Amino acid sequence: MGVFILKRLLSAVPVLFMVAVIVFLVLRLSPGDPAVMIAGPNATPDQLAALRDAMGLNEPLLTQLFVWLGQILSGDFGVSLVSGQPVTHLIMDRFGPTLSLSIVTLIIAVVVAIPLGVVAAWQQGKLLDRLVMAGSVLGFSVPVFIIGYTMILIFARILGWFPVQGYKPLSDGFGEFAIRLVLPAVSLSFPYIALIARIVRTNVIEVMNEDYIRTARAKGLTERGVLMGHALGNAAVPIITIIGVSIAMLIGGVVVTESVFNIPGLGRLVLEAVLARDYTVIQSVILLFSTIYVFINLVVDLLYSLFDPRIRY
Amino acid sequence: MTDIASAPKVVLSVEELRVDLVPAGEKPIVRNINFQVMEGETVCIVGESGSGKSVTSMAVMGLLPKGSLAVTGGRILLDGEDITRVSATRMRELRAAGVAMVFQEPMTALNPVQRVGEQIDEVLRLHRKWSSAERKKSVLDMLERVHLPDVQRIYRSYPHQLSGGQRQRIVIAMALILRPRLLLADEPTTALDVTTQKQILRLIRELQDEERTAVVFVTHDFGVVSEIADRIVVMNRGELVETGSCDKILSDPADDYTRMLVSSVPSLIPRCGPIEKTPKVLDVVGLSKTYGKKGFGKSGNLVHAANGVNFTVRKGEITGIIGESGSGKSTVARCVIRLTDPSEGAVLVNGNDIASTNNLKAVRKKVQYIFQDPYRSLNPRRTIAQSLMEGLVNYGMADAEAYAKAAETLELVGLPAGVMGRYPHQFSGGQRQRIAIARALVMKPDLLIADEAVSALDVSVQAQVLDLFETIRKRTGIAVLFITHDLRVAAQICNSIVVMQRGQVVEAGTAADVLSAPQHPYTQTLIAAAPAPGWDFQNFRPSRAV
Amino acid sequence: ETTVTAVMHAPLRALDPAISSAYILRNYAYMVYDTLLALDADGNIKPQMADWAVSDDGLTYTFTLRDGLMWHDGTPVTAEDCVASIARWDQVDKTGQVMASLMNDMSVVDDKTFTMTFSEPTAVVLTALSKPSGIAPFMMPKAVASTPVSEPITSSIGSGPFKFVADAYQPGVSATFEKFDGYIPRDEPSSGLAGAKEVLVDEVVWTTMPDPMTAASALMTGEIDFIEQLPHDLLPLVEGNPDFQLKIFAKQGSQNLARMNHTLPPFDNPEMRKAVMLALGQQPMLDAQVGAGSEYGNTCPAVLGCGSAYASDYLADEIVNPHPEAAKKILAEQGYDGTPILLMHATDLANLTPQGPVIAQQLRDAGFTVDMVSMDWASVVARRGSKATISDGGWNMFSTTNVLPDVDDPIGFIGVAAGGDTAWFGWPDVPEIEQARTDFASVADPDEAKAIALKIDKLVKDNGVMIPMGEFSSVTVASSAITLGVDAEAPVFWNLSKSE
Amino acid sequence: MTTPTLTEPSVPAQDLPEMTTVPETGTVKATLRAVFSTWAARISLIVVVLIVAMALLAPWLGTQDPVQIAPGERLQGSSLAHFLGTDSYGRDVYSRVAYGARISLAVGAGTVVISVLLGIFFGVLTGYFRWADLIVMRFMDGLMAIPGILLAIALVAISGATLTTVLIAIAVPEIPRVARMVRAVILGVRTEPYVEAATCLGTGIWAMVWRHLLPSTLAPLLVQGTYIFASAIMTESILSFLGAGIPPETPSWGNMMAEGRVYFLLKPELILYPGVMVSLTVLSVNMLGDVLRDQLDPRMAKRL
Ligand SMILES: Nc1ncnc2c1ncn2[C@@H]1O[C@H](COP(=O)(O)OP(=O)(O)OP(=O)(O)O)[C@@H](O)[C@H]1O
Ligand SMILES: Nc1ncnc2c1ncn2[C@@H]1O[C@H](COP(=O)(O)OP(=O)(O)OP(=O)(O)O)[C@@H](O)[C@H]1O
Ligand SMILES: [Mg+2]
Ligand SMILES: [Mg+2]
Repeated sequence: MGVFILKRLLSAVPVLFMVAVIVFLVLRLSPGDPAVMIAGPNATPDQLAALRDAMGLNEPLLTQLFVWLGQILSGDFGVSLVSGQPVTHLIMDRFGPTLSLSIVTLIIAVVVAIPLGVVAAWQQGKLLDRLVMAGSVLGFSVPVFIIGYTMILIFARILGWFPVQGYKPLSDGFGEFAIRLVLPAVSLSFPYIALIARIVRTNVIEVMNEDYIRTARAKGLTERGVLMGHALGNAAVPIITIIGVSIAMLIGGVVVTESVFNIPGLGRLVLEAVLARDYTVIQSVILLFSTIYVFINLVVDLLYSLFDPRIRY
Repeated sequence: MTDIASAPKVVLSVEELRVDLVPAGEKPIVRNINFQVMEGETVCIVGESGSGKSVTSMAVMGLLPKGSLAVTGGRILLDGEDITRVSATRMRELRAAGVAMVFQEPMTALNPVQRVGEQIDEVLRLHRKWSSAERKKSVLDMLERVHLPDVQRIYRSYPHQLSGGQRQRIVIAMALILRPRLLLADEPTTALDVTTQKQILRLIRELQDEERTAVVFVTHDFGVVSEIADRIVVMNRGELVETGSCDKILSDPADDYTRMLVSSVPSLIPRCGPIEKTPKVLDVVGLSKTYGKKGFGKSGNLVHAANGVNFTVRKGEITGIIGESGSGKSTVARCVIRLTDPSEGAVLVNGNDIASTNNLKAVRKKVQYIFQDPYRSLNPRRTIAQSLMEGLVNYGMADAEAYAKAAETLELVGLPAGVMGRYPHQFSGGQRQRIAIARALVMKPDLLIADEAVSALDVSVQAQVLDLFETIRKRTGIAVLFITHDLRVAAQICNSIVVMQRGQVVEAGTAADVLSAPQHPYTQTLIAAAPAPGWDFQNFRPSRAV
Repeated sequence: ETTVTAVMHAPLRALDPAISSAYILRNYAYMVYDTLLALDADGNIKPQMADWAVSDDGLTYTFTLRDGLMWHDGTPVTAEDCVASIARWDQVDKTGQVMASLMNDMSVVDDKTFTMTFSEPTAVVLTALSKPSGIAPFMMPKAVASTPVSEPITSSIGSGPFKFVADAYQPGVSATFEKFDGYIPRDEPSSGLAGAKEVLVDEVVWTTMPDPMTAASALMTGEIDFIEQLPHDLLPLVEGNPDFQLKIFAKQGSQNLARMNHTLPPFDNPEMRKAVMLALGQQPMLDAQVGAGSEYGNTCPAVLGCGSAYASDYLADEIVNPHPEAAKKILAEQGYDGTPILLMHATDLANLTPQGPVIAQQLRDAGFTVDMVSMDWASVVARRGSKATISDGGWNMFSTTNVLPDVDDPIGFIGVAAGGDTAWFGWPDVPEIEQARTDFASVADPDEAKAIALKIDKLVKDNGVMIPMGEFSSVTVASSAITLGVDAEAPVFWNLSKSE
Repeated sequence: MTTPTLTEPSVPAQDLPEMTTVPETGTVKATLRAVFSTWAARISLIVVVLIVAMALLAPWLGTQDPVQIAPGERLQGSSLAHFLGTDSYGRDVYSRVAYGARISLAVGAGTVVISVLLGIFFGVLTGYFRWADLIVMRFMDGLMAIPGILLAIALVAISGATLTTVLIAIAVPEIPRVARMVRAVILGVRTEPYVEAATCLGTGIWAMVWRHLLPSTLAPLLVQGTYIFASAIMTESILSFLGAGIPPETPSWGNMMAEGRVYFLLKPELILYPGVMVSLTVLSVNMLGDVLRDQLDPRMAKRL
């Protein structure tokens, strides 16, 4: 297992290297640069040139790439070209909100989707199943921002149960923290509930045709016992896979939710950075996302062996 | 076989049972089934695949798939209680406690992600209000009783860590732990090799004697039947054909169908003589195959699947390879057609070594392979015509000509050319295997490799397919490498036999020599383990040769 | 403890008011820094940190700092600090550069006094030092002000009425200001940016809300107190509700402008520029931006703004109303061959988004073929700097907005500059305009100045240097608990109070 | 059934009783029959056909120029002139919904086509030709590791907001997902006896891929395809929301919803109309996908 983890971590290196190069090139190929954005409309060409020089943007592309890669390897992510703050500092600042939002969303999605999927599988072909499945299709055919607005309207404006927006770190108290995350997490979880519930249903149905399910029934287990005790555990691998995929997708999905609910997270940071061409920030955040992605994949693979003893590394 | 001392008590009584599709089809799936099982008695249900054996036993368990099958008539009395009328809760109580079932596939009957001990424990948890220590003790006792070694370790093992035989014992332990009145065993040994099968059969009998459990044993293997049955129920196409004592059915079947079925069981007596004068089509010299990963930290798990194997097949000869599961039979066969690259040795086909050639296309024109599973060896999305023509077209034949050839060959194996437009799932297992054979024959190969080509088939169908091989060999003079684990089958059609154990050839010779006078101890155990060696089914009498 | 939470129009991400003309930086600077001079509500120049005296020959200005000025770190404000601050600022600001070009010397006399000496008599020094917007001259400690302009400052020590809470600062998310107890307001009543800057709350928090819908909802649930600019289409949500007040700060209005590239065909041809001017009309643009017939939009033919002293009616009808037929006629005369006009359209800024489609539609109505290219503002900014041909990444036309305080000054307003290569994007080359602007810088007499300004207005229109596309005002919405402060060129938080 | 005419009957011909009753699967006719066998499927098919017709026939459905703006008539309710009212530029909402079908279907279908074709290519490459696995899959992993939305925003920033760019931007992140799935299926199928049987019959690489490997990816591709279809339409909307979508001039359901969001409280129809169209489309495409999947999945056929 140790060897496996080591191998996986090593194999992540070329992946991350590629991400770094792709992102670097994509950014440098895009029109606009941070100097123009910062200097504003009245800047003279001299000022621009000076600014570009100060930012190191006048170096040849390849030099810039290697300088950047070298910095990363030495753990230096540079400073934001726009705000002048260290990128590490900016990311640390924004990481908490995104992490909390993602985790809470995922928990909600999993907690809701699995029972829904199991119930749908159990009632396969019946009305309840049809409803759950139609609902799940709708779940990914309504844009996140519209779900968000609707939640705000109902639960914040009309019922007044939750605040409209904002984020408080856990250090401000659990209540403060939780109450602000409910609406964003619930609205963000819709498409993931839909996705996960579908996968759960398909796989549980598949597993329910297996011989050992018949064995379980022959023991005198109730249908519920069969579903929860035997079917779900065996459907775990594809379910974990889709949860892993969901996390990867979440990273993109948070941008919108963070905007709608005014959560100061990484998604917004990187979006604003793109619009301002704040290269150092974009590069570092995307590299961070990719690292997380690689890490999640590793965790998913390790989880496989937890849920399925046949899988050993 | 067992003598029943006191007045025998009826445990199970099936009366006029009828099972129908939901919604009802044209004809009930199972109808007019009547039989009784006494305490301590073993009743075998036999019949071809699809005859309704499983459906009948499922009905007794109350486990008919909801929404597709249902009992629509008759009664099933378990100790006088009609289980077709009891509530779902009562039925759950009865399961395991009153009636327990052992399923066919030991590989799949256990939940792969739970420790086997816990799976047995679950039965007790459901039906007994015991403390966990009591339960654990009881489970371990049970594991001992089914003769499992090192029960503590087994208790903690996952199914994939156990062998097939061990898993089947676990399933039996699970069925018996509550001392049920009735044990239903649906083909419990079909997937096991003969040696393991023999042990399991003995085990069931042993336990039955202790507990006086009534046993319903579903099988299509007459060898097994002849060994364990007190009485036999014969089914055909959902109907009960005949019931009677074991002796009566085997030696004097009343019904034509029963006669046909019993006489289809191949004899253990070798029928074919050796072939010597013809040229060698295949000559395997010192063939070895080692599986396993090279690379760091991996050298430990090398598998020597084949090790210095030598044998020949001559024109017009059928050479059998026998041996228990995992002995390397398929590996050798795959090396011969280069589906697997041999690690060492030479494979001479018509005198040319193909072990290292790169021109596989030329090899494959001369050698053809028939796979064990006729369903999976045909692409479900392609018509029979497409499958049959594939090889010919690959070697450049025009479509029309290939079609004609395919039709001709299909008729050779006894199927009408009119079915060429159909898909594999529209055929029965035996028909599919004929198609697979036709697909190989259409290439006019010099050598045909049949890897367990009849193992998945019913005895009656098996008999037909074996006949087909025989006929083809006679007509085309083809050389056949015939792999099987069934000694009866080998005895039926092989001219010579190679016995393999753990990748090595332990004995080789003419069929008559190997089967009638085995030299190697392994061959001897193999033959001793074959069920009912002493009965000549084809002639409804004890065999005289052994 | 009273806290006012305000949603500003843009996130605060940098802290150097001299390096960028972003309005949010200017607003930040008004919180933290103070200016030497300031404009009052009527546009008169008033002393703020300093009073001034002019020598009789009009060549030397002496500035004297008032008493009690203190940096946020507690040290007193000195003349040296101010000289360093001006020296940094006059390198980057247009008006500042004009001032610097006329200045011979700037020197410290004593702790509270410094002088500026000019080569010729000029009033530009007062206009420059009281400049309310664009890059305004804010005073900083010498240590900070001696940072080169190419290097953004990160300190936030000023002498303004609010202290920046650096610990609570999250770039792009929120900025917190607390009352600076050491600030001594002037005695005169507050007027515009001049007079007393009295801080009546303890803390002001600026947050950014990327989504205006969310901001509106948060205002309605009382989570925030103040929205600097609520999109006009959302106003019906709060209009007529006694819990909220709507306020227009007249001086903070904006002007739309369309700009053509004078170096590329077809707009190297003045007749074609004329055709565009005729084709475009202001009302549809305003309708799309602030609502059909809304009171928040005003058509205005003046290049330098209708509220300014230099409002002009020249060519009013041609500028304000669309004349597609007249434009078509010109196109026919000039033999326009249907080559597409490449119009750049920014899609990520609320005020700019409607401009592209409206301009495109009007040009099409007048017979132009338009290739509208949608992109983000950063790409517009990058591409508009290109003088290449269209196929090599050049452009024909773009549009943007400027706040009114930036357009009413013919020197500072870059949109009227016409010095060819040195002019703003589009590079119009009209030497008369440049001459007029130089003249304007050196006249002291208001009437004379006005005459020059009107001449500039006419030249700009005649030459198609830029096309004014109407003025609109942003609407500030606040909870009724807030008593809003003065109407100034920037949103300011002094003299603003909140009742519990 | 015809009686077999055997020249030399070697084995008694099998009677094939059950054959006539087994429904055929896999053929076009059978598929169509299955599609029309349930109400839900029938309705879905009708909806899809109607929407496609709407897209194709948009100019002839009593629509106006969807790009023509009239800011003076913005945000009007239903009237004879504009029967679904007008949007914030005074454009006719009905016409935009109708023309929007073109763009949205193009985005959905285009993304599916691009990502599925390239996904199949890379999936087969890595699944069947193991040497390619190491290199190509690292590349795919890298692509997958970049958050899709951000990649899309960056691509749109580079090449400008055009339909093609947006399409590519949405499709590129899907390619590795499809490739992974195809690869997994092929890894499973390549050891199936029927593939080995084909090998024994001398079937070459390309014939093998075409005849035996690709068909088994069809069913899972259908499911994934319908999902990609839906998520492409969603992503397009989100890109518009973030200001990096299809040019606002061009009508698509996605950017109509994004543009209409400001009027969520004041004029929710602006979101509702395109929203309903999206949901209807996604729902019916999914439904059809499921039905077709059942038709293509041999396991379903076996269960009969
Ligand atoms: N769930 C079901 N739905 C419909 N038909 C079924 C179902 N299960 C079994 N059948 C049908 O019932 C008949 C009897 O099947 P059954 O499984 O009892 O055969 P069997 O005698 O056990 O055969 P085998 O030896 O192959 O196990 C078959 O024709 C089969 O197709
Ligand atoms: N691809 C493979 N990789 C590693 N080990 C293998 C592989 N294929 C077979 N083996 C091992 O080689 C040995 C011989 O296998 P083989 O399939 O030839 O046995 P067999 O005699 O055909 O058995 P059966 O009767 O079960 O088909 C077994 O131990 C098996 O586990
Ligand atoms: Mg059965
Ligand atoms: Mg084998």
